[in-house]
Amino acid sequence: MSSFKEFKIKWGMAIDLDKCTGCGACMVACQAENNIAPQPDASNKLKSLNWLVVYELTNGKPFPEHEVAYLPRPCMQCGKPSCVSVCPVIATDKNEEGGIVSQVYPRCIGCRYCMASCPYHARYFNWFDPTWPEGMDKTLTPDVSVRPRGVVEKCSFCHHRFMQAKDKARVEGRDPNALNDGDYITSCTEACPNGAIVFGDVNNPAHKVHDLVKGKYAFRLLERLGTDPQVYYISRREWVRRLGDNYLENEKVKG
Amino acid sequence: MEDRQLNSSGCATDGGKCCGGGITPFLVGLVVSLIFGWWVFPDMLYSKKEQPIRFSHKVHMESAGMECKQCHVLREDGTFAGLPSTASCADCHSDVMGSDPEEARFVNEYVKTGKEVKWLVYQIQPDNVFFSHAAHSLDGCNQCHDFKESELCAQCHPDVANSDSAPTHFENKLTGYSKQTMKMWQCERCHANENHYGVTNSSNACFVCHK
Amino acid sequence: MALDRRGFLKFIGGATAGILATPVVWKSLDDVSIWTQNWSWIPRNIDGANSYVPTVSKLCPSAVGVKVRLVDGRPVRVLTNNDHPLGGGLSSIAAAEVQLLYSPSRMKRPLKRTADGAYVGITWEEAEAILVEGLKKAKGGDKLAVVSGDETGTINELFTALAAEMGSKSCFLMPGEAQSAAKAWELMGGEGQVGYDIEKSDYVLAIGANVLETWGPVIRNRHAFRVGRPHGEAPAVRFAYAGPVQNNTAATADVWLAIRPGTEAVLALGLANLLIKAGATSPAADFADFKALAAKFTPEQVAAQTGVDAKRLAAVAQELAKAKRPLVIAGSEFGQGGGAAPVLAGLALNALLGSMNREGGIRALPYARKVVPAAMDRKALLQNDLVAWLGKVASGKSAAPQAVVFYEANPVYALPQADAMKATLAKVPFKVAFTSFLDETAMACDLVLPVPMGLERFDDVDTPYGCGQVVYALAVPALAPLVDARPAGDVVIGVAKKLGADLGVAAFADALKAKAEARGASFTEPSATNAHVSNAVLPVNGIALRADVLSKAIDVKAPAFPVALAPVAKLNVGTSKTATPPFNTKTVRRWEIQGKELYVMMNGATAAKLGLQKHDRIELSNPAGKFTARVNLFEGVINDTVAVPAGHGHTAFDEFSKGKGENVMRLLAAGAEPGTGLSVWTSAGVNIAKA
Amino acid sequence: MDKNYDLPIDAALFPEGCTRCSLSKFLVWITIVMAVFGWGLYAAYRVLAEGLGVTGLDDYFGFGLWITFDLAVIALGAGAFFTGLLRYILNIDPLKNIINLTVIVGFLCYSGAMLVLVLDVGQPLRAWFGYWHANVHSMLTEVIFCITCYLLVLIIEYVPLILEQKQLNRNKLVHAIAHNFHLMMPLFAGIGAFLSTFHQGSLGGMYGVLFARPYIARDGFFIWPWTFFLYVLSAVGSGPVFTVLVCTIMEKMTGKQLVSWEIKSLMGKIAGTMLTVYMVFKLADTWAWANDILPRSGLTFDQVFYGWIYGKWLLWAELFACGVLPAIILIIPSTRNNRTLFYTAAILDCIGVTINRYVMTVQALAAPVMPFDSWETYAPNWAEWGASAMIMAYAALVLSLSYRYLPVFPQEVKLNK
Repeated sequence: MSSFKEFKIKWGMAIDLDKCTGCGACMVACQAENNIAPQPDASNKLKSLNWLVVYELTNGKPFPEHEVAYLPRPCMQCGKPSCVSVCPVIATDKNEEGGIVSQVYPRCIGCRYCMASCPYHARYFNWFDPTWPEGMDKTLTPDVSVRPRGVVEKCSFCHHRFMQAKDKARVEGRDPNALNDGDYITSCTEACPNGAIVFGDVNNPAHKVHDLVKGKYAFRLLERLGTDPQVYYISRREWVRRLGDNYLENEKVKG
Repeated sequence: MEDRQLNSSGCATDGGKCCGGGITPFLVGLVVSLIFGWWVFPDMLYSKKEQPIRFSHKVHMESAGMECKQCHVLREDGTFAGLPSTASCADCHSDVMGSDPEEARFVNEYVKTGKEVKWLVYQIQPDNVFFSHAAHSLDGCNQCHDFKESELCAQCHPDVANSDSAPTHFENKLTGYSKQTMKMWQCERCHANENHYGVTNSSNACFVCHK
Repeated sequence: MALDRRGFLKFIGGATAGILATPVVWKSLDDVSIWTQNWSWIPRNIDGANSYVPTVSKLCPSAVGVKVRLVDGRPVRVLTNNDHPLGGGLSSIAAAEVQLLYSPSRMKRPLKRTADGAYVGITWEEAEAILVEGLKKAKGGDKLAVVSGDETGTINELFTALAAEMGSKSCFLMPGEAQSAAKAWELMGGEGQVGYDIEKSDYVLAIGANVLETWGPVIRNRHAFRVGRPHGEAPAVRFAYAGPVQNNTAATADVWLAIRPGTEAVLALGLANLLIKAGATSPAADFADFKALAAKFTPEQVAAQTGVDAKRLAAVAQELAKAKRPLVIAGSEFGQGGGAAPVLAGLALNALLGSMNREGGIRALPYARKVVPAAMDRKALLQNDLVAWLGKVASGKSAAPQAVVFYEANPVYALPQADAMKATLAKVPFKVAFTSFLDETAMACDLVLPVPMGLERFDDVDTPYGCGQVVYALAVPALAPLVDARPAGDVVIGVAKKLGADLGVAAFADALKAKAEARGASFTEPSATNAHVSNAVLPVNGIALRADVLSKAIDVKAPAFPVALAPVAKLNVGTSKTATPPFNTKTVRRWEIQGKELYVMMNGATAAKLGLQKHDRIELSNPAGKFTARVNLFEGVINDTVAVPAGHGHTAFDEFSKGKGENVMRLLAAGAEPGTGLSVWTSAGVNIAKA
Repeated sequence: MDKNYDLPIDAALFPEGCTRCSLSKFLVWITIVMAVFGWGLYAAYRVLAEGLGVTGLDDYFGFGLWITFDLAVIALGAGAFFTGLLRYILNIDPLKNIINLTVIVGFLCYSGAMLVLVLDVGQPLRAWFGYWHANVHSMLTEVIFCITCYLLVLIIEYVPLILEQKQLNRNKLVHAIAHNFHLMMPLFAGIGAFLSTFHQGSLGGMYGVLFARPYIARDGFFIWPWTFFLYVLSAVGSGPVFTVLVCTIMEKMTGKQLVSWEIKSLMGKIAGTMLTVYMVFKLADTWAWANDILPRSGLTFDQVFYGWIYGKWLLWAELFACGVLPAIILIIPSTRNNRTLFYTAAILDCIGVTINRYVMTVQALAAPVMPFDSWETYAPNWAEWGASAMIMAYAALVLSLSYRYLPVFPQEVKLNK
C-alpha cells in the first residue's frame, strides 16, 4: 500500500446529526449540481445513483423509547483511502492540495475494485447511460462532465466549486490557496436549511470547521479501520456516536 | 471428398517447392502499410473545415492595437468567456468599418441578425477537462518567463496574432476533436515540471484539470 | 507477379509489421478510448456566463426565497438565498424547481376535452373563447366556483373578483393550516392573521404542527431552528414535538410526546391544566370557564385519551413554565384537516404562558388591503370551507355549480375522501384548470390552461401563515415560459373584459405593484432580494379563550376502528400540484415505496397485535376507501396506529410518480367539528387485514 | 492409402491410431454446445450494448458471479502451471501423460476468464489502460500483467500441440517448429510457474489488501497479505484434481480410457499434499482472523454471518467437508486408490475452492461494515449465467475439437487396444 500525502489544506465537513431531519434537500441539490440523472424508479437503493445518501439510524429500542437520527453520507475523502491504491489505472487519486479524492471518469475502466474496497458505499457505478426527460438536459450545469455508462463516480465535495473559488480569488488578486471560510462550500452544505453541514478547511483555524471537528462530540465513521476520513459527524446522543463505528460489547464509545 | 482433402493436404506438403518470391512480398507488404499508415490514414481520420468568417487577428492586433484579453475576456467571477459574442463584436462593428468584404459579410449576416458565429475552436477540450485561464496568467508565468501576452497564449493556442486568416480546422472523425486539441501529456510539459510547483502553485494532481 | 499462398502470407506478415510501425493501430486505440469519453448520446456541458435571479418559489408550499442560477440565460440551478426573509436553505422541492420546468408532465399548450373524452391541443384564442362561453352559462347566483391552490398570492383577488362579477361567492382555497388558524383566531376575537415568532422564542412546543416539514414557511422555520441550535453546542432553543409519528420534526426535537392522531387539543388542555395548577393565569374574561374546562383534563384523563406518557407530559409543562419566551404551535401533523380546536387550545396555552403579543410569542399581523376592488379579501376567503361545500353539493343540500375554475389546485387528488370528491366534481358541467402540470384535476376538466411556472412569471407571496412578521416577497421570472403558457392573472383580466366586467386592473403586474405598495414595500420593480419585511403588528386585546367552543369541539369518541391512521407528509415527494419531481425519487426511503407498492409503518407491538411482520401485504380499509400496502416496522409510531406516507398514489403525472404507491387521502373521511362546523379529517381509522 | 468407408469422413484428421465417433454425431454435440454459446453471446451483446445494468450486479455487489467464476476457474486451471512445473522442472516424467490436457484446461480457464472480464469491466474499449496507465500499487495491476503474460505462455504451450495435429505435422516446417517448441517447454513452464504463482497470489492479495473490509482484510508479509499465499496453495491443491475430473468426464463421454489410473492417482497425491499444506495455513488464518482481525475491527465472529444465505455452514463446508476431508482422502494411499473416494474427494476439493472464491467475493461485499448498514443479498441473473455458460460452451467446444483432432492423450492408443 502506498503512503499518502499530507496536505496544508484539508477540506472537511462537520455534520451535526442532531440538526439533520432527513428532508432530502441535500440529495436533490447534489443531483442538480453534479449533473446526476434522475431515475423513474429509484426504489432499488442498491442501483440508484446518488453521491450523497441520507441513512436512517435508529437506537433500536421499541416504542416509546425509540429515537431516530438521519446521517447524510457523502464521500468521506479519506486521508488513507482504501479505494485509491487499488485502482489499476490511477483513475482515482488523492494528490491535490485540499485532500479531495479525485475520480477521473475518462480514465476509469469500470472494474469496480474501488467500490469493493469502500466500506461507506460512497462509490457508484453507471449501470446504464444516464438519461434525462426530454429537454431536462438543458438544465445541466457546465461545471461537471456527464458520465457515460460503465464508469465509477462519487462525491467530489463539489470540487468544481473549489476551482471556481480559486479562480475568483485569482481575478480579485487574492491568494487562491488561502480561501476565506465560506468562499468554497459544497452544494449540500449550501442547500441544507437546518445548517447541519459545516464545510471548510479543517487545518485552518480561521475556518469554523477547524474547531468543530475537535469537539467532544465529534466522531468519524469507522475510525478504527484506519481510513482517516475528512468528514466528521457530531452528535450529543451517545447511541448515535456508537453507531459511527463497530464496538464490541465491552468497549466504550468516545465523547 | 476424400480426394479433395488429400489434394489439399498434398499441396501443403509440397509447399516447400513453391516457396518463391524470397523476401519481396514481405517488403511490398511493409511499404504498402507504411504508406497507408503514415500518409493515407491521417488524411482519412480528419475532416477539414474552414472558419465561417475569415477573421484577421493581425488587423485587430496591429491596426487596431488590441490585446488578446480585450476580446477573450476573463469574467469577474474568474470564468473565461472564450470567444467574443456577436454583441461584443458589434461594439465596434455595428456598421461596416473597413473595405474587407468578409467584414461586410459579418456585419450583414451576423451583427444585423444577432446570430452568433459558429467559430471552430482549435483547442476545444473534452467536458472532463477543467482549464482555468485565470490560473495561467501573465503574472504567474512571468515570474520566471518573459512572455508577451500573445506568446503566452501561443504556448497552447495556434499563434494567430500575426495571421491574416484563420488556419484550417482539422476535425478528428472518430473523437470529434480538433487535431490541435492538447493531449494530457502536453499539459504535463508544465504541470509535471517540478520547477513550476513552488512558483505557480501548480501541481500535476488529477483534479487540478479534471471535472 | 503470381502470388501464391506463401507469398501472400509473407505479404501479410510485412503489412502487419509495417502497420505496427505506423500510428494506425496506436492512434486508433487511443482515439477509440477518447471516443468513449464523448459518446454522442451523452449530453454535453454548455458553457456560458453566470447570472443569478433572486425570487421566491411559488412551487414549494414553504414559499422559500431562492436564487436561480442561469448560464447564458439557461436556468440550471435553484440556489439558497441567504438574504431572503423566507430563504436560508432549500426545500427538496424548491431544489428541483429548475428541473421541473422540463417535467414530462408539464402542460405545453391549452387542451380541450372532446366529446369522446380525449384531449386535443388548441390555441389560446380558442381556449379563451371556450372559457368565456363556459363562464357565460354560469352567470349569477353562485353558479361559478373558484378553487385556488395558492394561499398567499394576489392572484386570488383576480379570481375572486371575477367570481364576484359573475355573482358568485363560492371561492375556496385548498384546505390548509391557515383556515383552521383563521377560524380559531376569529373565535378568540383576534384581529388580522395570527403569527408565530419562532425566531425569538427559546422554547418551541409544536403540537401536531410539523413545523420543520409542512407547517408554515418551513424553510424560515428551519432557519430559526438552525440559528437556535448552534453546531455541536448545547441548543439555545429547545424544541418539543407532540404527534403520533416520529416525523422529521420529531427526529431532531429534544422531546417527542407520542399522542394519538387527532388528540392535539386534548394534549394542549392537559398542559393547560398543569400550567394553571402551577399558577398560570390569563386576563381573558372567560378564564374561569377555561380553568374549569382544563381541570377536567387531568394527566390521567389526557393519558387515557391521547396515549401520552404522564411523566413526559408533566416534564414538558414544567419546561414550558420555566422557559423565558415559550411558544406553542398547534396544527395538523400533515398540514390540513385539523379543525379549529387544536389551534384554539394551542393559542390558549400561549395566553397562559404570557406569549400573546410578545417577542418570541404570538403576533397579530395585519392583512394587506385588497388591490382589486371587487375581490374577496384573504380573511373572507379563509372562511370558506371547500370540503364542507363539496359535501353539501354531494348530498344535494347545495346545487352543483355550472362551472368550476381550478387555479393551481388538485382537489381530485388532494381532498379527503378523494374518491367521493372526484365523483362530486364530476357533476359540474364545465370545469377549467389553470395549471402547469397535467394533474388528476386537469385530467377531469373540460379545459386545461397552462400557466407559466413560478420561475417564469411575476407573482407574489404575502405573509404565509405561520410567519411571525409581515413578509411580502415578489417572484420574478428568471426566464420566458418554455411552453405556450399564459399568466393566469392576465387571462382572467382578459376574460373578465370579454364578459363585460372591469376588474379595475389593466394587468396582473399592476396588481402586484399595488400590493407591494399596500404592504409598504420599497420595491415596485425587481430588486436584489425582492422581499419586504415589516414589524407591523396589530394590538391583541380582549382575547377570549373560548372554553365554550372548546368544550363542544373536543369530542373524543371511542375509536370506531381498531387502528388509527396517521398520514405522514413530507415535502420531498412534492405536492399534489407537482407530484414527485424527477430527482426526488431517490429521496423516497427504501421502505416507503418499492416498485409500485406502498409501505406503511407501525411499531412492533401493533404489528404483533395484528399478527403482522415486516413486508406482509395488508389491506387498509374503511368506508371512505381501501387499498393494499406492505408493512414496515418503525418504532417511531404510537401504539395501535398505522402511519401512511402521504403524497403517493398519483393517477396522473409522469413515470416518476404515476401509479406508485397509494393516496392516503382516499382513506380520510371528513366530518364536521362540533361547535365550529369546520371540516376535520385528522382522526381517521382503518381496518387492517392481511391481503 | 486405402480408403475405409466405415471410418468417419474426417478420419484423416484424427490423431494417429485413434478412433472417433461419426462426424454427424459429433456435429449434433457441437450444435448443442453452440446453442448454449449463442445464448451467452446474446447476453454478452446486451451487456456490451446497453451496459452492465442488465446484470444482477449492483452498487453493493460490484463483483458477483463473473468474478467468482473467474477466480474459481483460474484456481482450478492452476493444474496447468503446477503440473508443468513438476513435469518440466522437477522432471516427474509420468505426468507427460496428462500434461497436454492440463495445458488445454489451463488455456481455457485463463482465456475464458479474460473473455468474462471484457464483459465485466464497464469500459472494455479502455481495457488497455491497465497496461498503459498501470498503477503499480494495485494488486489488480499485478493480476492484469501476470494473467496476460501467462495466457501468452499458455498459448505458446498449446501451439505445439496444435502443430502436432497429424496432417499439419506432415509439413516439415511445422514439424520442426513443434519440435523446437517442445525443447523450449521447460523454459516456458518455468516462466509460467513464476507468473502463475504471482497472479494466483495477487488475486488473493487483491482481497487481503482491502483493509476497510474486515471480512477479507488480512495482515501479511511484505506487500502481500496472507491471502496471497493462501490463494497460491489452494490453487495448486485443487487444480490437479480438476484436470483429472475433466479427463474423467471426457472418458465418460467418449467411452474410452484416456489416462491411466496411476497418473490420476499421482495427480491426486500431488493435489492432496498441497491441499493438506493449504488447510494447515487456512485453519491458522481463519483462527487468527476470528480472534484478531475481527475484534480489532470491533466485530465478532457471529456478526459476519447472516441467515442461511451467508451462514456459517459455508465456512464449515469450505474448511472441513471440502477441505480437511478431501485432504485426508487424497494423502492416504488406501483411500486415494479407492476410486469412489478419490472422485468424491476431487469433487469436494474443487467445491471447497469454489466456495472460498465465492465467499471472498460475494459474502465479503454482503457483510455490512457500517453498523447501521444492512446485509444485502445478491443473485446473478440470466445475463450473468448466460455469459458464464458461454465460457463453458467455449471450453467444451475447444476440448471437443482438441480431443477429436489433436494428440492430447499419449496413452489413449495403448489403453484402448
